[in-house]
Amino acid sequence: MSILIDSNTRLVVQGITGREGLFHSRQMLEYGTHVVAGTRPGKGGEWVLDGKVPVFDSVQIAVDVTGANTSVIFVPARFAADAMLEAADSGVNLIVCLTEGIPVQDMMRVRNYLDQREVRLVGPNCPGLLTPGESKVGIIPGNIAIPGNIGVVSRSGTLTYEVLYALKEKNMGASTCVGIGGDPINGTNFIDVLAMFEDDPKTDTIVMIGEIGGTDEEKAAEYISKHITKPVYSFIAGATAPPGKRMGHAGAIVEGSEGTAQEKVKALRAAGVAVANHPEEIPDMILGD
Amino acid sequence: MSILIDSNTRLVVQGITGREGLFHSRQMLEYGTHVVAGTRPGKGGEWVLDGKVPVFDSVQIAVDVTGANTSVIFVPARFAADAMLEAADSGVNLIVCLTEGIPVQDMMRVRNYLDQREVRLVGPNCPGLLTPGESKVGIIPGNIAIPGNIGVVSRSGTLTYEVLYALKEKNMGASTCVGIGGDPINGTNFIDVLAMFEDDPKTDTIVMIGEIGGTDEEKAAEYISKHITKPVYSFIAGATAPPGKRMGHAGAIVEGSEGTAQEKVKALRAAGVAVANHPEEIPDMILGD
Amino acid sequence: MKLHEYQSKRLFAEHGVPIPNGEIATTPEEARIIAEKLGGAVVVKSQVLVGGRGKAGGIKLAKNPAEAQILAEKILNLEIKGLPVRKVLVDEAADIQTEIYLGITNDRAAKKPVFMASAAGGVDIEEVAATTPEKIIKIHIDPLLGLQDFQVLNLAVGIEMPRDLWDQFNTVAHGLWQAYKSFDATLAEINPLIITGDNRLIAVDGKMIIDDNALFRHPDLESHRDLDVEDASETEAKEHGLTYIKLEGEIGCMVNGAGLAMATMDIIKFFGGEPANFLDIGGGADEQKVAAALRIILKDPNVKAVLINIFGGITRGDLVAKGILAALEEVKPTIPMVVRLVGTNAEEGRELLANADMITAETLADAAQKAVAAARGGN
Amino acid sequence: MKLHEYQSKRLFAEHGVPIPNGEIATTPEEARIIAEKLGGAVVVKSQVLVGGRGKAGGIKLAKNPAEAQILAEKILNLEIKGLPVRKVLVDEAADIQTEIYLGITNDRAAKKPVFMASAAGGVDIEEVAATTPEKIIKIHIDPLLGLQDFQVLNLAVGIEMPRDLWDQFNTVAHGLWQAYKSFDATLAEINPLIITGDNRLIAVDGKMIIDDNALFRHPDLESHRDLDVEDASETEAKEHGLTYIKLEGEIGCMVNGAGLAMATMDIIKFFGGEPANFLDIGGGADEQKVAAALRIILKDPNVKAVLINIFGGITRGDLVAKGILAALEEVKPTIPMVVRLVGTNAEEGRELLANADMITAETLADAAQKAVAAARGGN
Repeated sequence: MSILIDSNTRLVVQGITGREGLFHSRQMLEYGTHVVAGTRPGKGGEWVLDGKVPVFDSVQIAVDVTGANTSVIFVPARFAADAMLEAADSGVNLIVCLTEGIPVQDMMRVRNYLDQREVRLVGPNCPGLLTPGESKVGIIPGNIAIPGNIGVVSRSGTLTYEVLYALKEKNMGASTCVGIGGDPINGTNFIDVLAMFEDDPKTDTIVMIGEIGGTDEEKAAEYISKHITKPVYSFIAGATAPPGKRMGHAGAIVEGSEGTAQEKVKALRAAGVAVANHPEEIPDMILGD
Repeated sequence: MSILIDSNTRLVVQGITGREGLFHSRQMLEYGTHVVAGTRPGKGGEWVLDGKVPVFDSVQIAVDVTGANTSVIFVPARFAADAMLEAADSGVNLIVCLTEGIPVQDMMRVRNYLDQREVRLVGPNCPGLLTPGESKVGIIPGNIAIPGNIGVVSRSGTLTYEVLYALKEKNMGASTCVGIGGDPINGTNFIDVLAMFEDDPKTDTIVMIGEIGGTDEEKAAEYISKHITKPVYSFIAGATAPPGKRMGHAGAIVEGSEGTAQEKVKALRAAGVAVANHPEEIPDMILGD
Repeated sequence: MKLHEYQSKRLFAEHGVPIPNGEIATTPEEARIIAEKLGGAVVVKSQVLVGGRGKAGGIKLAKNPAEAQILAEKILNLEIKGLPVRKVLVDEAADIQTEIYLGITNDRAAKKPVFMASAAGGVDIEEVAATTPEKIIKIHIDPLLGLQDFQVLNLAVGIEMPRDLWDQFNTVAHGLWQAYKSFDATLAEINPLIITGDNRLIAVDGKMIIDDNALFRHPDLESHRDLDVEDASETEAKEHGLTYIKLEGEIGCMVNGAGLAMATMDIIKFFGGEPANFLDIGGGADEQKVAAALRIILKDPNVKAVLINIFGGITRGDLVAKGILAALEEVKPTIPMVVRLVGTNAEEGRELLANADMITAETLADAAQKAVAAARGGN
Repeated sequence: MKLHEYQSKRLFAEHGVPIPNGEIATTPEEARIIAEKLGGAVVVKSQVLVGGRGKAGGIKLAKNPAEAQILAEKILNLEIKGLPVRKVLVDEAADIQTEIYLGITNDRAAKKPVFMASAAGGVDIEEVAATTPEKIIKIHIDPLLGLQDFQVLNLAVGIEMPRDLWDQFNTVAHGLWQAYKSFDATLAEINPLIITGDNRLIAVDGKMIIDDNALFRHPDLESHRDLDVEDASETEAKEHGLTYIKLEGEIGCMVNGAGLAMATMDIIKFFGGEPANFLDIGGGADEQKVAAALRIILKDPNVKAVLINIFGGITRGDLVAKGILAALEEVKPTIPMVVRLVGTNAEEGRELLANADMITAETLADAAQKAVAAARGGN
């Protein structure tokens, strides 16, 4: 078992004919993910990836024809809100949006609409999901993680890779890795994923990678102290970031004294979480316990 | 017991200072309803009805100060959508909207918004609710019904009164009477109320008053045949209405062959419902069984 | 309120929907001048608020301005389904390759607007709807979110719109949605939306119905009202806040509440009579309204008896009684009047009417039977 | 993107918010001419994108046009918190009786916009927020439904707005909301909204921040950009699709991904160094981007060593390597460079870099330690 994606995942790739969409669809396919369809308005009827994956004009048709149950979105920011709404109305139950730079008012509308429906959004501005050895939805390089019992959840993309890679170097594997994305408004937060890992029999240990900005880590800390029985390890990026500066991620804004790395680390430690000084320390900390 | 309103109902009247609002607030108060507050923006701080009921500027304040749990709306059509949204955001759990002539696009927005919240709307364009001997919310004359075990639900206003009055003339009483209103988009439909009556130990018999237009009666018939064990009696108004004419209620439009009285009667009879030729027959039909 | 074709198309055009060049003429000469300005062939289209204008000879193609004048004269002299043609729309003739149907209306069951499209557009769309409904694609629109691009795409794919026209189709669909939304329409329809020989989409015919309840938000649309389609008595009733619909029977009805009014008509029929009208005086009716209602009922020469059935709730019996007395004073009717007052202040009302020459009734069945008998007696 | 006061106020005015009569001047003479046109006393306000303009002498009241010219000259010669004053706004002086704060921003926790109001408006609002937050009324707005009248009422009641001003307040609140919404603002603020002696509401000062991600919808706003507030290197970086923030340390960093970039800075610090910058080359960075990034880093004279940490996902190691080689070719740096490539096509990248004169590292910790050592060695 695992969370969110596994060998039953049937994936439709929105924006499959774009450069990134095509490159990573091939990677996912090679990893073993059931990439059953792609979409690109106006290119319905074509086939891509050596004729292995059919392209449809819309997600609705892709779902009707192929039984896709999960969507991954590679479309540009200005079309991403529409793409998420399209996926939500098509009957898939999981949407993973990788797109970066979506206007925040678009995301507020999308999120408030999705909250009325039975569909989960992961992202946007995230690297997606990886259940090593079973399925990969997104862009996390498949070869940097091996199957195991560590659940990883992270707001950051490449920083997540560091952690997976560092674990693999010590021959430690992941149950599922979830990149929730760094945008201020997203679909799935730390608490959602922590709850899933807590319920997942395959996961024994949880690694949570946070960063400055917002208060999601503080809320996660509170949740951990009340509801999580499995050991949690963490790293929070941005201790050296100067306050008031926007560090790439729209989420990473330090306003007033809210959301500093110091505060987050303090909250997590108070909740019994072991917090690393840098990401590569995490495997040894887990081994040490 | 009863449904929707009882002696625990604490009512705030939106638009209490208007002619109708004031008249019927007095009637409700005299009937024994706990009219705990009224609202009218700009008149907060005044008292009405011989100093018995305080007026507040907003429903939020009225709820905070008086603990109102139900709202009834007497405001003009152009302000009614805002009034319903205001009530929905203030913490009451039941909103009864009497206002007639609300634009249908306003109602679609309101209804879709309310569906996301834990609040029930009855109406609009309805006479409200009466639980004889306990509480009255709306404009149903209190003296035309006596307490009893018959649950009454109706799309019509004055036609409902006929039925209650005819029952009373035969010394038959009502558990609760619910006017759901005749507008095409409303908050509570037949099925909602039928389900409540089915669960209500005080209700032994159900009377359902429908009219031409829409397909709510047909859906109710299907629901009755599957889920309702208590005897149901019905009357459908509009058998003589010419097709294609709008008979006052926005709902009462016969489009194509859909929603005629004949069809509704047929569907109800097929579901085991006894359908009367005219409203005054109903008491004898119930007594006869 | 129904809008004319030319009014609807102009509102669509305000939101970016391409429509043919054209203008309105009220005389044959004007039609000629417009045709000269437009150049080339034109279509002369009667502007009346009924369907089947084409089959009735109300839409004609003119090859030149002189012909436009002749055809306009013929059409302006037509009466279509009882309605006089007072205006014609003179539109540039379009090169029609394909006819598409597009419409938005309210779906009461879904509690959402529904956007409909069909590749089988044109005059036979109702036939299509009845016999092959699967040829009409339907998409519900979330009223809070509004129409989304992906939904337009699903419509385009559903009706097999050629791909090179998808961008144009997006503009048309959003334009229609905006018109529907911003004018509080209950129906906004383009039929046909055509594809021209040079691959353009044009809304050749259009139709809108505006929610009467929302007209307070659109005072400018009041001038668009066409009184021809409205019965004079119905219009008069509306001015008094009443809903009146003339029928063919002999018993005039005045009732408060639409449901009770229909039930009263039904019971008249049940006891062998025929209602002469539907009349709902609404909630909270006062003296003036009641008097106006009675005057309107009595104007109908078919009426042989009147049945007044008032169940007081918001409406108060005493005010109704005063209205009846005022109207009797003015109209001095010679036909029998049956009155039944129950509910709020009914007692006071009955006292006020005690001295008037009226038949009273306790129950609705009693009132209906008395009215039927009175109408027969009056023959 | 931050907008100036005059730009923000004009956008508010487009949506019905009353603002003072006034115009922009870039010279003292223009300021005088505007003051003459306006008549009476005026306020001369520096237009720079920092707070505390008043305390810095950047806002002055002038009793007459001559005085306006003198004050404008003074203000136009000011530098406020490092920013030159290039423009002044000359506004009619207002009769301020009461100062109110109104602002809309995004509440990420609630995932909704939040509308804030306070009767304690004016320059001390931040003090109010810090010490007596209960004096700031907050109302969340459903992003699908939009601002409703009852919410404006609750704000008005909450800040004890006099009742005779509620209608005006409704117009202002809806205007601010419309401006926020239609321009994709992340902040739209009126502070103060004043009540004048003759009972009018006027937005005397205004502030907007536009969501950079939404600027594609507002190409007209691009001209509103003030380059003074943006570091030249940061602007250059932005043009290349990079995010660069200059810091005070000696180790230049090039990383893909904001989180990893921050973590890289953190680990440099952890091992005793100081990062010279934050630089995220983003996802899917290509040769051109990488070369531009390296040029920008090397422009900083404080930089004693460079740490390149690329973990390939969307970004491919081979393309990054090519970019590095191109930049080395062009810039010919003399300082030590530490490079760590992992992930997608990292192998190919490492091969390409094998012959370049660079220090390589396997782990992040190793890379950071080598960079810190190299920076020290280079002193």
